[in-house]
Amino acid sequence: MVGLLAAVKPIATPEVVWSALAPQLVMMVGGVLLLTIVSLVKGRLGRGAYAGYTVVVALVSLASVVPLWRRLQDSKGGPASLVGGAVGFDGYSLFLIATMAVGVALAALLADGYLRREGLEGPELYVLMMLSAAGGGIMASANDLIVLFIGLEILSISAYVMAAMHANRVSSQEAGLKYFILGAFASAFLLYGIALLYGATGSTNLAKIQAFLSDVVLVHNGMLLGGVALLLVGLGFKVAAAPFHTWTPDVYQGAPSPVTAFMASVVKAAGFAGLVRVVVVTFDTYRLQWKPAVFALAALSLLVGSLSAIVQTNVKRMLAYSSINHAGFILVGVQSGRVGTAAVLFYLAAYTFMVVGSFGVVTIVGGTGDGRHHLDDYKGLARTRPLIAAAFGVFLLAQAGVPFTAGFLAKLGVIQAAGQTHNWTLAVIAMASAVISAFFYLRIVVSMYFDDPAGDPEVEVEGSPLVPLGARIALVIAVIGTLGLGIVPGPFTHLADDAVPVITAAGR
Amino acid sequence: MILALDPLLSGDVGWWPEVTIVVIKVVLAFVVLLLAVMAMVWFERKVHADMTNRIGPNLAGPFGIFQTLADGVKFFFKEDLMPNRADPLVFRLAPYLSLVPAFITFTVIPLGGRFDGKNAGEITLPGFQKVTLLQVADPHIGILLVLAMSSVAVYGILLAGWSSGSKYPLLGSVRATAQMISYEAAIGLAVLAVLLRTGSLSTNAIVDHQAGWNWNLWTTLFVPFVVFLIAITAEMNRPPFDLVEAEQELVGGFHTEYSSIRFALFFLSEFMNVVTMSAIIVTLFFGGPSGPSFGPAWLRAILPTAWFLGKLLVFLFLFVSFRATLPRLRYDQLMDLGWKLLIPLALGWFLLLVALRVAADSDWNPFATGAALIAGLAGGGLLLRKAVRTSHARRAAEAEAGVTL
Amino acid sequence: MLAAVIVERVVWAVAAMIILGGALGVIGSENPVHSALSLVATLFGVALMFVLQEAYFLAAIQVIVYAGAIVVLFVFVIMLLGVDRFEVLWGRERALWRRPLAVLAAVAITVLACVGMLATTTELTGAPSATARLDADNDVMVIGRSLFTDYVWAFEITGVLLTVAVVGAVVLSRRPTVSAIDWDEFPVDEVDGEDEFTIDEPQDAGDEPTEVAS
Amino acid sequence: MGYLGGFAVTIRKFFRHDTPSGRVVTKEYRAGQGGASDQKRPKPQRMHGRHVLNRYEDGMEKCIGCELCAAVCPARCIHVRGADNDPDDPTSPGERFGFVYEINYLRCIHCDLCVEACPTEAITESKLFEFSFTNRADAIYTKTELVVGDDGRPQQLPWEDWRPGDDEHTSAWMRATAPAGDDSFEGIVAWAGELGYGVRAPEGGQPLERTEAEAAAHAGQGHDGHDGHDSHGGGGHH
Amino acid sequence: MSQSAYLVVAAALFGLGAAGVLLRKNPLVMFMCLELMLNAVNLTFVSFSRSLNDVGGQVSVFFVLVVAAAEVVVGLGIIVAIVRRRRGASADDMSLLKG
Amino acid sequence: MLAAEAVGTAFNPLPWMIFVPAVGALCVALLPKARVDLAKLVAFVAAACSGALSIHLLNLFDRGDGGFQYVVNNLWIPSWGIGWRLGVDGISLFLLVLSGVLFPIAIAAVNPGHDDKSYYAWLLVLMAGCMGVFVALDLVLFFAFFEIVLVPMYFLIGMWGHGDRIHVATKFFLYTMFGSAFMLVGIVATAFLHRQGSGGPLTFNLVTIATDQSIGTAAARWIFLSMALAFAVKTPLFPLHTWLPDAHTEAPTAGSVILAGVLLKLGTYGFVRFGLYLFPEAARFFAPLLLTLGVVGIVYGAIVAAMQKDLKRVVAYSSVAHLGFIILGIFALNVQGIEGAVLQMVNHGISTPALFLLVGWIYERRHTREIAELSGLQAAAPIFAGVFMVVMLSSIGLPGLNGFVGEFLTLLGAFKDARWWGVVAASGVILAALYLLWAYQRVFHGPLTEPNRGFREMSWSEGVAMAPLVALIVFLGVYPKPVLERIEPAAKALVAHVVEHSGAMRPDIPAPAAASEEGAVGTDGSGVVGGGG
Repeated sequence: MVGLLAAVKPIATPEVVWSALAPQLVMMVGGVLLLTIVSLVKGRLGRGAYAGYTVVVALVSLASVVPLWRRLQDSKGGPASLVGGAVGFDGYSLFLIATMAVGVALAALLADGYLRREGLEGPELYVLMMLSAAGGGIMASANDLIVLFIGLEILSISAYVMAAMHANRVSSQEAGLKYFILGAFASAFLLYGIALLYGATGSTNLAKIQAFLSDVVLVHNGMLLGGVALLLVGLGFKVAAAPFHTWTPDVYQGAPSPVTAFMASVVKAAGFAGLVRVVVVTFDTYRLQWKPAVFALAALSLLVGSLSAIVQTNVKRMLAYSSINHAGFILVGVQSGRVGTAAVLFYLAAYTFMVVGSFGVVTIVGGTGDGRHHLDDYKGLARTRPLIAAAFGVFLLAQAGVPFTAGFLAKLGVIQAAGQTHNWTLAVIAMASAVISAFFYLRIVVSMYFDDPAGDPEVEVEGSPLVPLGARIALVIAVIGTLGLGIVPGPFTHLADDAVPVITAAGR
Repeated sequence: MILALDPLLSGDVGWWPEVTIVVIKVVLAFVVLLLAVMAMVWFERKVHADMTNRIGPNLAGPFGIFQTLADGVKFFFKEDLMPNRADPLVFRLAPYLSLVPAFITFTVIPLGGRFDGKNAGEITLPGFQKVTLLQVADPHIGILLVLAMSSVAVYGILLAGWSSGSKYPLLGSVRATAQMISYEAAIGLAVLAVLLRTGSLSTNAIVDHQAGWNWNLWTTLFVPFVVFLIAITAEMNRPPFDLVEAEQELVGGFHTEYSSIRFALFFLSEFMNVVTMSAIIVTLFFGGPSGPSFGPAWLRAILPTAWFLGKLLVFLFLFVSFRATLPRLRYDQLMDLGWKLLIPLALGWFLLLVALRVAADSDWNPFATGAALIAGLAGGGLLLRKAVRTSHARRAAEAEAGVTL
Repeated sequence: MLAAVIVERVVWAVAAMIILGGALGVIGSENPVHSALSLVATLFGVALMFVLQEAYFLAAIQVIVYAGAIVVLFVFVIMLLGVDRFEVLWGRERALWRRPLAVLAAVAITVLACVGMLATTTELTGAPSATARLDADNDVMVIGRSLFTDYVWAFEITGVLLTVAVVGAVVLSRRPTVSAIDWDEFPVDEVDGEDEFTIDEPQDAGDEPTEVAS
Repeated sequence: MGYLGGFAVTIRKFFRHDTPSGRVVTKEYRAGQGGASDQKRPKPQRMHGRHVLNRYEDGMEKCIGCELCAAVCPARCIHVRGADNDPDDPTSPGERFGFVYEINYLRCIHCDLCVEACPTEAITESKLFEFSFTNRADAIYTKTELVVGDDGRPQQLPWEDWRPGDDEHTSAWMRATAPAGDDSFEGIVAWAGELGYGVRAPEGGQPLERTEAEAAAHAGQGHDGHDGHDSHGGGGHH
Repeated sequence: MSQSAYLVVAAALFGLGAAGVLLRKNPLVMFMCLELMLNAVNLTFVSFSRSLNDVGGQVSVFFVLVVAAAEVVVGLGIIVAIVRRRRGASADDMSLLKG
Repeated sequence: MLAAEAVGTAFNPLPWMIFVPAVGALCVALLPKARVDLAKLVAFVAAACSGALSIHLLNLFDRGDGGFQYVVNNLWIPSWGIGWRLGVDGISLFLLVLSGVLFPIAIAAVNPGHDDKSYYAWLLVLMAGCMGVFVALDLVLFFAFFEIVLVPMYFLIGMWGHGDRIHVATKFFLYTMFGSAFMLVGIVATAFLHRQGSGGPLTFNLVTIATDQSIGTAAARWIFLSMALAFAVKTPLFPLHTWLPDAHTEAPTAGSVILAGVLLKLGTYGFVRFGLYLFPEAARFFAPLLLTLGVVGIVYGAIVAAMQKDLKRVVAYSSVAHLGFIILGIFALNVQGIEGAVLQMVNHGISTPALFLLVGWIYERRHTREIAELSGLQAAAPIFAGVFMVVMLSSIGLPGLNGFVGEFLTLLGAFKDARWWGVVAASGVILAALYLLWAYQRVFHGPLTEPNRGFREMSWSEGVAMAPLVALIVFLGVYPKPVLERIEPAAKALVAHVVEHSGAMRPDIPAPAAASEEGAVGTDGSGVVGGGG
């Protein structure tokens, strides 16, 4: 012990290719920078400045994806693993990061008007959004289970806080609490799964695990399968797949609406990012074992999501159940294994627009106090606010899967994926649930279009919800995205097809 | 395996001698510590009295030296009270939780042995012809053990306050918890600076590394020591950071409801903490038992211990003079000091040391590096200051606007 | 060496008892502070098992972080809020069928995990990493080296995680600026436990004079 | 260097006790053990010590058992029960007298509110604080112990450290102004004569605060103001 | 001594923690049960680390500790916010009464 | 043989027939609030342009060619093999023309009453969707158009309907969506099984898949079932017809017109194009089932229609019966049957909308459709009664009017290859005469009761709207050749395709392929199909 110091050899730290990490780093640095600026500037910046800043950061992150994508598709480039094998640099991660950046930008635009309306301070909300999205990006690009887990925690912890952010609504804080407890519960399962996988394979690095599994045939694979099962449980919680969905309605309902939009888009995308990369890609060799489990998750989510939503009268809650239903659809893609990843990616991209738009409308209609979410509150919206009603109609119909919207092609994509693996049962269940869910989307449409406003129409117009500029922009973008992905989907499906998840060992 | 904490045990000593030696060392250490604590109580009272124009204990024994003993006897025979609302189990448990960590910390402190760069504190046992250390154990994570125990020490106070089922103790213990947790960070950061120099967590190795006047005090450029000293004072809830028991506000704080031997245990643990923490300071920054060695063999054998005790005494005196001199801080001042001064300072200094180390390794110009670093640190400090001021200004504005609740 | 084995067995047994007893204490105590204390016991038991397995560094870190920070925070919050004498803080009374179900689930998890691991661990098949072997005497160094090579990315993003936690804590602990606006926002039957969430003022605040036990 | 200046002071004091009087402030007064100065320091004028129950000049008890003192006591340490006087042999003038009067000194905080509350000046506080007991029962002073003796002086219980002259400062001297708090009563006697003391002189005004003992000791020196030695020393940290 | 002994303890601890989360209603205790679960994971990691003679497991424990700390900070923050909010509301009621 | 060949003409009207109404819809939707009065004009112009294009197409159409003409073959979603593939043949030609004629008429004839802008916008979207369905040659594109028509129809019923419109609109939407949901699975399955069977790339090209016929028999039967379900709902085939009377009753008049005239044809057209063409063997296999359902529909529709008290419901149930005939014709699986079915589609698309228009006008005048409340209208409005008479007789199938030609051909086909069904179906003709004449008698004859005294005679604008329909009724009844000669090559080609790929012409002769299938119980004419692959 005497000569310890002398015995210390200099450590060869792994090389860091900063440029390849740019999308995540932009989000991280953007968040921390905002925090710093806010703490230094004595006078209040305009609240809009925060949202604008966040949008800019998200766009920069998005823009930084472009050259990386080019580099990736270049013949000399190609997927690689960075920072000592901890980060997977592939099209899949870039695609998801871009999707999440869009989600952040839209949610930030929504949040601006919301914070003004509710009289909340809020640079922290944007900070957390950016950091959370950075966590999502880390998850999407994780090449190591531990990195995945930490990314997940960054994502989730920010989300817990954001859900509990509305200091004047107890329901918001209760949502945060519920989300936190169940989220942490899920994390524990995930972590135990990671531990078991580590024990079974000797590493937490996905590339090493994959190599190990391809080299060795395990005689006793109980531990490995247990690990995968626990991973499924943990990530199932995150993506709100039944039967691990119980938190979703309460949390979605209680959380501030823009945050709900964020959770439904970014958090869900990140959860699926992890699910696909770990379960689908890494444990591809064990697909015969995990597929039935994912099948059950998907089928349950589809049915529970759609059936439970029918009886809801609270629109936010209904949308929460619908998000469970959508999780089921995406799980159909997951269940198809590697062939389904493109469909999953396309679905996530499409869903981002649809769901952010939907919750954007919910944000606006919710009114001060964020409490007007009953179906009756939407009565006659088409009279009082025709454009909002029209936008909401587009989002709802898109979620129902009406053609020429993003939702239809997203559903078609996962059904195709299921078809490719000849899993017709799941496809049929999915479509059946689509019909069921169409019912409750239509209920909202009925409220908006076919019912007369609850009170005097003139008064309603007076007191009708204000649409702040940010939300307006967000809704327009979301409508364009929803319809654009439905009418001109070619480029995006192409991107999704190119965004192949690849697990690369550290050497490359 | 787990007993490989002492060179003695790594040899082929055998099963029973092993246990015997360990037990003997533990008992010895305990006795020494208790004696030291008794002396410390007397020392504190006497010195404090002298500093405030008083006499101090002077009746029990010469110069009142047996005062502690007398007090102990008195405590022992006093009636033991427990409030009705107390949580009996925890109420009884708390004093021990407070005492044990203080003692465990002491076990990793090298009390003697020669540290001259050649033999790292090993002494040869007279009868055995075996080599051992003059410390109960030398785990290679020694300093972590110290930190662990200092963080566990919170429990005694916390639970004592809570379990009393009374207001003042609860307030005192809540204060204590916040205070101790806050200052632990500063302690850790200050210790990191030492570890950076030493490259080992073992207390023995740390002392050994300081042999030959190579004290961490100056190799870490003083600042960590200052931070550590202040933080450790707060960690022990010593004045001027004794808000935990602020008599004027809290009627004694967490131990208000304690009496008799249980109170004595708290009393004991507090002074034990003073002794052990002084010893830690000596170990970390002042080379522990190392020092000039001269004279005949017997003198050489006891000199290190003497050096150690001498250094220890300096710090004991320092702590007493703190108490005699400094007025108690207000609670927000306490927190501000910890969070806004000590922690940033310790962190910044640590970064500075790291950077200097890197610069030395990579053969950069040390002056340029140092200048750049100091500029960077100053910039960071200014930013922090600005942020703090901004926040104060905002709070003031909010208060003016009447935003309450 | 036999002695070492015996020591390990004995210590293992003691640690296991502490761990599981503590865990039962956490679940079973009515008083959250007792739960927290049981938790500390479990944590120490786990630290003991770490020591048994020569993970000294982790044992120390476990005590510092868990016992020294996390559980202290728990107890601190319990005291700060004065919520230490009653059980119902949140959530409605769980349906009765959930209790056996929960126990069943827990037992299932345990048994499955045990079976899975017992069936496998006798011939642990993992491929140990060639670069980072354990070294009980230098575990700090080995872990540190690993942290800055294989796990450097995880290490770095841990910084983000902590930032998030700090920002979150600050945001949450900020006092609300406006009064409540939605006490009746949701019908009672829609949100779990909305109506059950009642926090009584602590009954034991010491308004009554303390009687001296005699 | 402001912080370190304090250290200079304490360190200097550590080596040299340089009070204005040139001595340590501690006074040793161990009875009969011959300390440096076996005497107590004079108590501050308004010090609150243990209570006494006073009697009128004619020997009647002042206490009428109204229980106002018990009602006002924040520590709830006073227990009073009144009873009707025997018309033939009254204990106090008027209808009722304090039949039971107990003070629990384990709880008493010597706040003096009982004295303020008393309508008849029956309960007052002496300057005695050196009383300790070895069992809890002794801590409860009953009427037997509290009522002044036939000479009008407090009873000296075995565990109490009375010194000559201590028992002279027992009556309601500490009342700063008139009972109504109106300083227009200053200098006007507002209380009846007491057993052993007769009718006392009126209390001095605020600027003239001075105990009789001090007045005697420092006669002719004018007022020396506040000398601040309200502490009684003591070394223990706790 | 076989590593499986440790693993079994860990599994039992995990099960107990999970049961606690499901059984208890007090969120504070639920958090504690979550900590139990995380500790079980830690124990599992360390055991595997030893039997694989690989430091990765121990490093993972390190990260789990950090995550646990972060989680607790936020979770307790939420609880504090909730309780404070409730109290604040009752304070409002009182000020209403004062008129 | 039915291979798509791009006809190299400079101008291809097919995409424009879709785009023009779509753009028109956008224009109407974007009209400023102040100029709502322009909405009807813009809508009519857009619809009429599209309609004109369809009539122009009639002219351009190469009548001798049985294959697809004016084929557009662009990729829409390249990576999924989905294309923007359009084309027209004899079967879809007249349905296109029908749409092109009916929509302008519907727009011109009826005013919505409120929310004009959205009303016309939705109508134009509906038109674009219908046009798209009839020209789509890509499975997904077809499905997309097939589904998209739900949305405008849903809003039309829901916003401008009567009575329990919300319930009915939702019922309509869910019913049809329920059917098409399975069709989507079927379509995906078709594409993947085709890829698997043919080894080619993934494609949803109808012609390629139909030509290759590479899907296994059993799978094809399942897929056929899934698609048949969608079409059966849309058609509507007994017993999935329950949405139809409700929808007809509660829909606004224009909605009923379009619903009866065009939308119901989507189902029958789907049977022809995607049932027979894609899965000839399965179609042949399931023919008895569908024949039976069709015949049951004929009889049941007629009987129920006879018992209706609401005039509009009478017409609605008559639709059920008529569509039964169309199904009968289609699944007779011979040239006459199919020709007749297509012609009957056109006929039904002319006469039923005309009836709905007339009923709608009655409702506008009297605000009731109760047969019991109407009486002696002939006295009050003889021209109106006359027009009603003509249209009604066409619906009955009186020789000399168009209905006769279609029904005759259909029954001819049925007698040829599915005799017993034909026999039962023939009784439907009699029943149709029964209920329609009875209704006519009750409404127009009898005493002119007081409330009906003020019944207004047909106005000029109504007459202008009605004139082309009546003219067509008479023209097609007298001289159906121009229509039949364009249908015939396509029908022949289709029948040849079916014969080639199902192994036999007659359903009562088991095909070799079907015989080898396990569980393929022979159909003995009892109408019960056992097993099924």
